[in-house]
Amino acid sequence: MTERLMAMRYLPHTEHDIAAMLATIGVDSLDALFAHVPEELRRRASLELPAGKGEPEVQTSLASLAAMNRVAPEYVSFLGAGAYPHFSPAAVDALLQRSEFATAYTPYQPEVSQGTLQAIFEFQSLVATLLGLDVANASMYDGASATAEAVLMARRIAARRSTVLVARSVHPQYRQVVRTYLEGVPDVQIVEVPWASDGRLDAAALSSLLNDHVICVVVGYPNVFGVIEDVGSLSALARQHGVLTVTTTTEAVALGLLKAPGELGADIAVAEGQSLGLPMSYGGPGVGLFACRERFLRNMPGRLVGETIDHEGRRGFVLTLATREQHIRREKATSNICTNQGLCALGVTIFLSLMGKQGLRELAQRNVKKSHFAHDLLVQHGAVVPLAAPFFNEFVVSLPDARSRWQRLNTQGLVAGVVLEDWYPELKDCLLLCVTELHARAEIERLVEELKANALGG
Amino acid sequence: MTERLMAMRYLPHTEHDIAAMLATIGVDSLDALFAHVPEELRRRASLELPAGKGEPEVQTSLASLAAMNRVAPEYVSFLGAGAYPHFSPAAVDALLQRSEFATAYTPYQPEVSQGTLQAIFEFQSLVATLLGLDVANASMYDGASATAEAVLMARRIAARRSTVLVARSVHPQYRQVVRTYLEGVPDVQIVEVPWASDGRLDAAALSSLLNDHVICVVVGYPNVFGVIEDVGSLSALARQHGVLTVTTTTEAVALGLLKAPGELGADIAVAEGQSLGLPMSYGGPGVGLFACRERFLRNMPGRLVGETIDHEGRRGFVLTLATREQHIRREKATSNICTNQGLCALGVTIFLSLMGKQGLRELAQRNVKKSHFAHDLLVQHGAVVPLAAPFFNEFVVSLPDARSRWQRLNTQGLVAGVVLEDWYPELKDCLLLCVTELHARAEIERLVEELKANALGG
Amino acid sequence: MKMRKRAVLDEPLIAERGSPGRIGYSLPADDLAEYAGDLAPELCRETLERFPEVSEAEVVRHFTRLSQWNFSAATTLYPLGSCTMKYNPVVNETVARLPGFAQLHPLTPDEQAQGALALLVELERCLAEISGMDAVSLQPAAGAQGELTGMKLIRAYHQAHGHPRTKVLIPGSAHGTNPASAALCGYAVEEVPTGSAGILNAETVKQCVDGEVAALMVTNPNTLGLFEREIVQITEALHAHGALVYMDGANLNALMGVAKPGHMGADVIQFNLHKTFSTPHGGGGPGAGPVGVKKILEPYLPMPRIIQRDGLYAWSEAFPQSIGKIRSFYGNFGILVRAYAYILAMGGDGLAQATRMAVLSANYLRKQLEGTYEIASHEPCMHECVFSDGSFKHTGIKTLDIAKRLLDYGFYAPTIYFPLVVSGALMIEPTETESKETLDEFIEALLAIAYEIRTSPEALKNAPLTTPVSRLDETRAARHPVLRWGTV
Amino acid sequence: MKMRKRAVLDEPLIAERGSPGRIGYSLPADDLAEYAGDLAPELCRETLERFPEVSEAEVVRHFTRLSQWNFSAATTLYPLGSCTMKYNPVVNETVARLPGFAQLHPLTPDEQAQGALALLVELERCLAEISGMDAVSLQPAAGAQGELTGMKLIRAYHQAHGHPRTKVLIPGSAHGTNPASAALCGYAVEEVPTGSAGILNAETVKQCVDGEVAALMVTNPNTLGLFEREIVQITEALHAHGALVYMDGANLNALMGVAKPGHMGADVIQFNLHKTFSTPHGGGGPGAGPVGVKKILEPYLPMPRIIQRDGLYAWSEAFPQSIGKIRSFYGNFGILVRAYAYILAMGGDGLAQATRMAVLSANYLRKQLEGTYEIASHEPCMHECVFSDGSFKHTGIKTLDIAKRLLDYGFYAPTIYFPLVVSGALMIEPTETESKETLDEFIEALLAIAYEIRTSPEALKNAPLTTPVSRLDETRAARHPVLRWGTV
Ligand SMILES: Cc1ncc(COP(=O)(O)O)c(C=O)c1O
Ligand SMILES: Cc1ncc(COP(=O)(O)O)c(C=O)c1O
Repeated sequence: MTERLMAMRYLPHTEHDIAAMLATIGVDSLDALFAHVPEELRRRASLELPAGKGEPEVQTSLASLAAMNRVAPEYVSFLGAGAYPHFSPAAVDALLQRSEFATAYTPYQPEVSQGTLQAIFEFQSLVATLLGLDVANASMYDGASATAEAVLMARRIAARRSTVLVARSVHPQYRQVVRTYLEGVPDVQIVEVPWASDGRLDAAALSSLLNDHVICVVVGYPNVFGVIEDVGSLSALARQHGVLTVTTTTEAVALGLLKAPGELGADIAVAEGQSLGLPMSYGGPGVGLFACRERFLRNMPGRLVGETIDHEGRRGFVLTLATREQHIRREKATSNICTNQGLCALGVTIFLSLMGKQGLRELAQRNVKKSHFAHDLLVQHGAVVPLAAPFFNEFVVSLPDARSRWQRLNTQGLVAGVVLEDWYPELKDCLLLCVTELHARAEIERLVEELKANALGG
Repeated sequence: MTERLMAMRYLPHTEHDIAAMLATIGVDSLDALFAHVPEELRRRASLELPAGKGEPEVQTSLASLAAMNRVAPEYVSFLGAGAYPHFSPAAVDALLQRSEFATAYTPYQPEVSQGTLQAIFEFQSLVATLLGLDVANASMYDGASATAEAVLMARRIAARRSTVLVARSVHPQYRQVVRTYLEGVPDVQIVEVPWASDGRLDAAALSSLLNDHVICVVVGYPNVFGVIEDVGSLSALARQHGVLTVTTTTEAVALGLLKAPGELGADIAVAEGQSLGLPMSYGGPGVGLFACRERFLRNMPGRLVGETIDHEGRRGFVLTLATREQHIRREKATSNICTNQGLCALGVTIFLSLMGKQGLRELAQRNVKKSHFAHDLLVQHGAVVPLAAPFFNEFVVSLPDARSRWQRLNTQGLVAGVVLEDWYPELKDCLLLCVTELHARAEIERLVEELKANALGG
Repeated sequence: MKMRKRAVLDEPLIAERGSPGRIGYSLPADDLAEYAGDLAPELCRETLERFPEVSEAEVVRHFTRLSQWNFSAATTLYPLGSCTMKYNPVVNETVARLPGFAQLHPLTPDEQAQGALALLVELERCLAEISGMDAVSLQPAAGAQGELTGMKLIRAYHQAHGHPRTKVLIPGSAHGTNPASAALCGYAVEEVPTGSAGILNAETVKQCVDGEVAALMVTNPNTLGLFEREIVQITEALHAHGALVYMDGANLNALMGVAKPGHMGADVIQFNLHKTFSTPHGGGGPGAGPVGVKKILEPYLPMPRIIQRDGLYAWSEAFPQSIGKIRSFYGNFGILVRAYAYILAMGGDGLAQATRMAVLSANYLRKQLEGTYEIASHEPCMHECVFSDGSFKHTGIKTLDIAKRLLDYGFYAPTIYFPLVVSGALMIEPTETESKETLDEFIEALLAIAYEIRTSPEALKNAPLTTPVSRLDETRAARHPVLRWGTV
Repeated sequence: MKMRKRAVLDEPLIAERGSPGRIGYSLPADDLAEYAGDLAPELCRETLERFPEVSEAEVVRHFTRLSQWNFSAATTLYPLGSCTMKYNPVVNETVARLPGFAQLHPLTPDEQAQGALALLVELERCLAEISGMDAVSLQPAAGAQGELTGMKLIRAYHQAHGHPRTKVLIPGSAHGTNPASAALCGYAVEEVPTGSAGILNAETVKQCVDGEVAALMVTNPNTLGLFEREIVQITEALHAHGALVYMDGANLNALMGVAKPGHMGADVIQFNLHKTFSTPHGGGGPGAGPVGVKKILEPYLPMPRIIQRDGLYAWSEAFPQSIGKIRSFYGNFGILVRAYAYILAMGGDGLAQATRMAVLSANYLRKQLEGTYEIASHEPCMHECVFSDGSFKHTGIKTLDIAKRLLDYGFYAPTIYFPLVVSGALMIEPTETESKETLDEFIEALLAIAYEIRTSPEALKNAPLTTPVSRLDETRAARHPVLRWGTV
């Protein structure tokens, strides 16, 4: 403590302050404050970590790590599959840096948290509209855990049922997370539903699996192949058996154009919100969007903000229906979630406000256009596209020796999407390509050219 | 107007709004609003500029221009001479981005501008201390024009005198700006004072030039060679003739360690504040610091903030002594300055608050240490350093064929300072090297190695 | 009372701003002008009802105004107990936004993401060292997800040893996420009684353990801010029955360099990076809740994990016993970057000093206030101190009133009514980044409020008086939930 | 009246915060530990008296709190006439901070700074096109320095033609910087009377011109927001006497795509990039004040200028007739980057539309208010409209009272008491980036205030009521100037 710590800039206590405070407390050393901690613990507690660094070194250390990662524009990538490169206006991040938003916490004191609360209310409103359902919550961790929470919620609603049907075309990581969340929950089994040859859910298979024991059917919208599922038909089918429909969306931009899940009969709809203004950030933080029909409200997980009035009758916003939550209901809560993804939800709110009614749709259309251009060009050059169903901004292409060709391109600074075999052994030699508004025509043409040179021709 | 403009995101008027507003005004077209503008002007007014771009393209266009410029750390440079690479904590820029600071203007309405006003008051206080004088103003454009304003102010004070002595070792651009500002001012002449062999002002020459016609003597502190002038002696000399002493500082970090100009007898002291937390930004914006003795207050140029109280007796701050300024005094104003460098002054205030009493001194010491290490290492390897006087973080080194050697290193991504001959023909084969806390030892050693390989040896 | 009023405009909902046809966006130029790819109309929605139609300026102004209605750690002391609202260094925000981190796609081939992988490996190592655990997974997105992960690990462990067991022991002072997480894993929750001093008694715990107990979930220091002195005996008691110990690490800010959970017998612990490691709380998140485990639990950690292969870091799923995934990809990476930057800045000694200053500050507050407010326990406190409503209950003033009144004094309120085991709890956590002067001002405010309770209680009942809105009708909000703006 | 109060803490001076020995900084690691370079003690100061000793957190909180005391264009309509407080796009801030711009040393060899040079050349071209001038210098740091530069050019021109001349004509409505700049060049200032409609009369001007007149300084549209209809005849009158015309371009926001100063006979004009071209005003700066000139003045432009050499851009000082330098290096480069980004975003059509919307908005305001407030001129207005105190003078209410009352309504005040030629002027410039709804709210406020003048004038006299401080004693500040914190 006598030699100066680098970290001092974050620690305001001067030696004089410390002495004065110790005197007030009535002990004669800092160590005395820890006297009640067993000595054998204290003896071994020293931290073998490097000495603290000044800010200049922190910056250079992190900058050199960052520089070891390859990102656009130098490095061209057609990766999607759960994380999407999209443009986000500079205003989004600038507003997220407002420290009144960034350094506040859960708005327990609404009178001095109206900024956060009103913004969440707006988030709920936008998400509910986007998903076409009555109520949305104030965010889940991500699309995957939101899917798991949706399934758990469905189970609470259909408490006596036992089977969860999950489309095999739901993002494999989402399925893994659902599986993890459900493990240990008594009397539930998960059954996968195959896809049909066009890439959509196999309706016949679904029909044969539906019965009175089924809790819900979970389907990707679009699914992991970018394919636009026929949610309307399958939710109708499900409803015949009293089965709930849950949709899960990895690419939320699609919802700016596609019919809303709720409109198509989904009872619960979730999505990953990263596409809506947030950087990919190696997979997180993003934000889970979650909405459902009003009648399921009290079974919903997560935080909710509601409108009310103050003593003078002015509109204001508060956390509400907290009796569902862990801090009140503890083991009977609808979820264990506490800290959620507030600032990311705010980012989505700002992004959607900027894009607005017209911009979000136009953005989605541009994604359709760019990806379909790539698709058509590949087909034109003889590529095989195994799935014929309509898609949003991702599609599957099949080519001989896909993995080694993918690897070769990779060394040339071009990532030709995801090698699907890693996730779906049955999809050997298939690549999943994602094309967004950020891909220049020339990049798409290069991709086609390279794949052709590498494969299509021979 | 029917086809959509890219710029629409900044222009809120919808067609409907426009129609409604025109109807209120009582005209039937936008053109009608300009009917009183002579038609022959309107006919030729169309703008031959490219169509507007979306934000993504604005970003990529600017990013590709930025990428054409070579900056640290890839590119090692020992350039100083009026702009200095220093570390600035991330907090400085983050706070400058607070839009309440950035998008306000001159605090004409103090009741809703206390943030700006208190910060300027703090700036004035810090600058006055740094320069060791009684009062500082709320910023000038830069160090050069502040020097010119100081000379003009001295002339107002010594109205019947006519000669301005300027050390030839004052930064040449500062001397040029002084000359430009003084051109046209009746009955003033500028005389340059040479430097002595050690790099300091030639005291004998000064003595011989001082007389009752002299308004002031302007000296760099440190001067353009990084040399620490003996301001105490020369101000004493000047005072004997009733001549004012003006110091001008390009490297304000030096003032964290050196005796303050005011302490040494300067009557007016100015500086460029860029070093104190602001990026070099290809030379601007920086900020001119300006301070003087209290008795000259009413002759001061620029804006001043003063403390006062409100109706309830609470402390508050206002613009004050505006009767010196152009908006009140017009052609009799002490300066024509209006918009100044407010946000840069705020940046300096934040930087100095973070560095504080101890940090600024330590930073200055580190600059001394690093530059003296470089100096000593060069000398050790046989370099000739023509000026023997103490220096801060810049020094002159002389070596055969300096320019072509400098050019060779330049192609290797290393800028070996400034080729002084461009500014001082008499300093053939001299380089001005600047070394700050940001130069790693290895970079200094590389410089010495390269200069040696290139020159010192033979 | 130091207070200034100021005009803050009413700001309507963003949907109440704007005008049809107005826009605030732009897209990249369309370089496929002649190509007309579109989806079949029957796949497409009609409209985005009541989505905003506003200019960029309106959006900026809207959210800037809203932001000003918040109190935050950047504007005032935010002594929210259990939440560790320490200063969030600005530089962490800068480095997290470096394009090499922020723009990195999670499926980038490993060779092209070595910087990110190295950072994660380093952070795992640091957290293991700080906690005394053997291995770390960074995947959980927040503390509660860390708890869930931890309990899944415990379940997997017991399962692998033949029987998942059925019960989890949790003290009543525990955070709500503990029982919720245990229940989510299918465990029955059984409350262990806390001793009269506010800490667990090893003897009591021993009596609760049997072969059906999968684990004890224990928070140390607990939510009264007290160090569980008998922790070693307690964990031994659990281990003796083959049960494991989950330690809630949300209060790690009290332990760095003082005592390591790994040495206390914890088998798994979660870290709340948004508390101990200075990442901003974001008005509710995002956080990050890595888990640290002992060797026995390592085989079950979430996938993928980072291994070394041919001198490079690589993601691997070759962990057959893994519980699987708890979240997509690898966790809240952007938060992990910030936490790592913080650890670099602090260093080992700095972290230890942070803990010491946090504990010093809490003890100082406690000492200055305990003559006026009733302390919840007479045990020495660690990084936070908890008061009950004992000293003012008879006056009709509630803890809530004190909290609201503090807002008028310009401070955010402490955590209130938690932990549940304390009547009308006021739970104050100053953290190490608040200066003594600020603590003194806060003490002064609490003493002034105590005086007001005696002399002008109505000031508390009507508080807050200086905020953008006055007390809000929470009952109304819950009774007639309005959870989104109207659709017409 | 829409208003909310909120608690804003008193925030002391930064020197009143902190504690001796506390720090908020760090330096790069010292890699010369064994080397001991230092200056002789007699060169060094003792201390930095009353410099702050505060932690990083204290600095962040201090300035965050201070910021919240400001109204700004990002938080409210800021209709400050003559200042063009338009929306400042966020992306401009981003691009100005790109390391290739922000970290670029001004003496970087030209070959290594081609991006910066290309940007400057492009910006010069854009400004020339917008203004109809032949050449542009970007060096001046603000409008007033642009004026000074322009007048120096005019002086150099006359000097080169044998005689610098002695007088400059300036209308009484001109901004104070005009006479101040002319005087700084050694010119006597002669006021040209404005016609009764508020614009200059060519005949009147003609009568003032003689062989000693170096130039007319004219603002168009002038500070009453009126287009100088006779501008062509006026400039011809000057030119007929060999005199030149300086046009103050601060009001260029009214002219883009509508009329070019170059076609009006202006010989030199300054651009206020912080007005017309959306760079933020920064609480008083920095701005940028480039000058555009006709061919005849080009030889005198400040040095250095950019030339092309071997296919590269290069700085050159080979301009023997140049007036020299007006500022170090090349001007406020960072501001120039922002302005260029703005021009790219707007394009030619966007700029023209901006002008049209700015003028539309001013005319709309004028129309809605002119029944209640007395308009200063009945000429059609351009981008701003000016009212006098004629309609309320008899009530004892002053323009200042209205300005203060507007603050309570949540708007910044218009420019007041300028131009001097209008009694108690209220000069309102809405700019094109404010929505019709915001203009309507502002109109409503001004109408409500007019009603208050009649019904409850004391509300105005006591205004503002909702601000962090109430009306401040400006006389006291000027009488006993306290311009820095105490040194003990
Ligand atoms: C003691 C304790 N445990 C667990 C948690 C849950 O952490 P999180 O909110 O990150 O999910 C919290 C946080 O509020 C806590 O205070
Ligand atoms: C009409 C007019 N001319 C000149 C100026 C001076 O410009 P600046 O403040 O940039 O020096 C102003 C600015 O306030 C102005 O409004």
